[in-house]
Amino acid sequence: MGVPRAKIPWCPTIDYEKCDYCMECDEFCPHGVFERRDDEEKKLVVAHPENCVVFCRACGKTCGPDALSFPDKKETTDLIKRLREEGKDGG
Amino acid sequence: MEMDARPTKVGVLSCSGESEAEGTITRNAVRLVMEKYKPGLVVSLCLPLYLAGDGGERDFAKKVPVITVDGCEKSCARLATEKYSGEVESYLDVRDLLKQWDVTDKLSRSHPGKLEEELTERVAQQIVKLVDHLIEEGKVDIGGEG
Amino acid sequence: MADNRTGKDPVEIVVLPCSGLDKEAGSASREISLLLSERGVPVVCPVLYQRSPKKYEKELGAGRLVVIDGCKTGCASKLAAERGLKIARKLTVTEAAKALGVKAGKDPHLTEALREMLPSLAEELLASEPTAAPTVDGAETAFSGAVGYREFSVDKFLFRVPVSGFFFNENDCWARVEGVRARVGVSDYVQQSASDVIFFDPPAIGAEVSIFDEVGSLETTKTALDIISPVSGKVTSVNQQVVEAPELINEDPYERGWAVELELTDFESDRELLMDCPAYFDYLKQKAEREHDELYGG
Amino acid sequence: MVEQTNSKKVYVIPCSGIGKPTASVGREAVYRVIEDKRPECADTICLGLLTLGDEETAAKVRNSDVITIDGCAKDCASKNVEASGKPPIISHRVHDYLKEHRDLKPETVLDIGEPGKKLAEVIAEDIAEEIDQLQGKDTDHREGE
Repeated sequence: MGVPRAKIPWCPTIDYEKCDYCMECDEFCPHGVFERRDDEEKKLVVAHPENCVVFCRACGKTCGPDALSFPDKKETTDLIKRLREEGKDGG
Repeated sequence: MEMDARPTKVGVLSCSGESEAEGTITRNAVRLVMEKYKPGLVVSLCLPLYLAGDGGERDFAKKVPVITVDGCEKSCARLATEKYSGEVESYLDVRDLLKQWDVTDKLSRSHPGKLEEELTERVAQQIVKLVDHLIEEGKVDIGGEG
Repeated sequence: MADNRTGKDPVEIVVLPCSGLDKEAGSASREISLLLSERGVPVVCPVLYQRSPKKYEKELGAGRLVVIDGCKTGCASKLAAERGLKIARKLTVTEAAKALGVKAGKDPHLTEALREMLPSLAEELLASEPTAAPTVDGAETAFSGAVGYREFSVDKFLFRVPVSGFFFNENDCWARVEGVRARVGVSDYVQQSASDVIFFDPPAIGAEVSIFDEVGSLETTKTALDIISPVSGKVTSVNQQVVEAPELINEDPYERGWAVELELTDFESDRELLMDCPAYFDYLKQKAEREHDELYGG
Repeated sequence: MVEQTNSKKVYVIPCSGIGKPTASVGREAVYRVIEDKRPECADTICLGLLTLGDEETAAKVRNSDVITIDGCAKDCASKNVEASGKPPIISHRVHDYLKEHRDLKPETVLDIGEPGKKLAEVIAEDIAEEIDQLQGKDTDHREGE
């Protein structure tokens, strides 16, 4: 969208109070956003947020305990538009 | 079968074999190779889709080396490939293999048990051998895929 | 209500106005429906319709529904949506007035500036063909132009992308734009990687959507996914054929398999965040080559 | 009381898909019909053989009633049967059953799992009844035998 992906804060956030490590989201996501840490306290982490497709929330739908949340779409769109403006003037 | 850029995939076409027990073994063996032994390298093709499909199967089969695995002497997979796509690199006939392995028990097409699973595994190994042979002959480039 | 039906043969539409009594736009909505009734158009009283829907069954069944909302709250279109009515044409008085440089007032008094534009608005509703696909078979002149395609293949999978007229977001959803309207659907890549669609849960008609909001969701034999709208607008209709036979999305993802139609509200700025056909073709080619294992899910 | 039944065999043909679990369900349903439910009057053929134009197989299809069950919208089974000379008398799609039983999604190609097996059972029951109707057998009477 004309803005480097790294500048767009879009990825799932895991609520570890709710998450029961069913790993449905990791099995679902074809872009490898999640990574499993079997030996650590948090068994699942968002290791590659940059792989997450902006505005996609599909993994959230697979989450039974509803432990995945995302940034607000409207705010993200406005941020992208602002970054594009800056990109044009800052040039 | 020389090609401009070396292909990075091998097409494996199994017969559909719905009416024969060897068909079930053939289909499962090809699926096993694709999912477990050579993921990303072996692409399974589907015979009736040759006709009913949008041409994607036929065009693909022309661009890559194809191995056919048939369940019986009718050799549908091999004949179809020769008819619709072109030369077959190598082929297997599972009924023939079972004879070589002196398998005489009655096999089930619908409820594959321990014996059928064992035979599926052995057929899968045979397919892997043929694929490795293609790699050794340099007919397929697995450099990129890894 | 004047009963002198004019000589003009009654145009087969039926009008459902909002009955807003608090603002000028509501009064204008009522006034337009009176003008239409003088031309033989049956008018559905929204309050009576709420209490006894049976009363208007005949009219609503016969004509194509025209909804007049005074303002963006859209009570009339919400009522129609709740009753599952198919809206053929919609007018929002505050929007129409704004387009003509008039600002509708805060109190119900009808100013001269607004009153004098009402006949032309009524005329427009009578004359123009419906904005949305009026019937199930979608015999709709818009969006019926032939679509040319470019193709590329990855392994045995063939991917098609239209040559022009479509805009895409990175979620592989498209918007086909014609004038102030757009149809939204999913690309050939989605229907191949998600596999066969077995359910399409449509959005509510009349729903306000901004770019990247969800407009309905799909369930396939493999997964479930949302249709992420590449454009902002208001949902004017939903493809009933796809609701009944979702596999249409697999068979013809860009044309007969369209999912939702919207009346655009902000396309100029939406456009900046979208890819046109050539850009999406390149984007998809890289994506398909990178993620083709996903196509083999079993 | 012997009924006048048309005892000709009915061929029940699944698609040969090996890429989709729904195709495996179609096959499972066909095996349940021709091995468990109506073994004496139903059988199947290899779709590949038919696709290749094998005369013996084509003759079987032409001279009997055929029911197909396809695993996806490409409809390879019904298309290939039709291409051999006579369209199937009844054609099913696993999807239509999935729409009625949203919870019975098959798991994988190699193992459709419990939900897949239940779905295959539902399809097999329907096809068994259709065979009885095609053969002029009154299903209630048939259960009573």
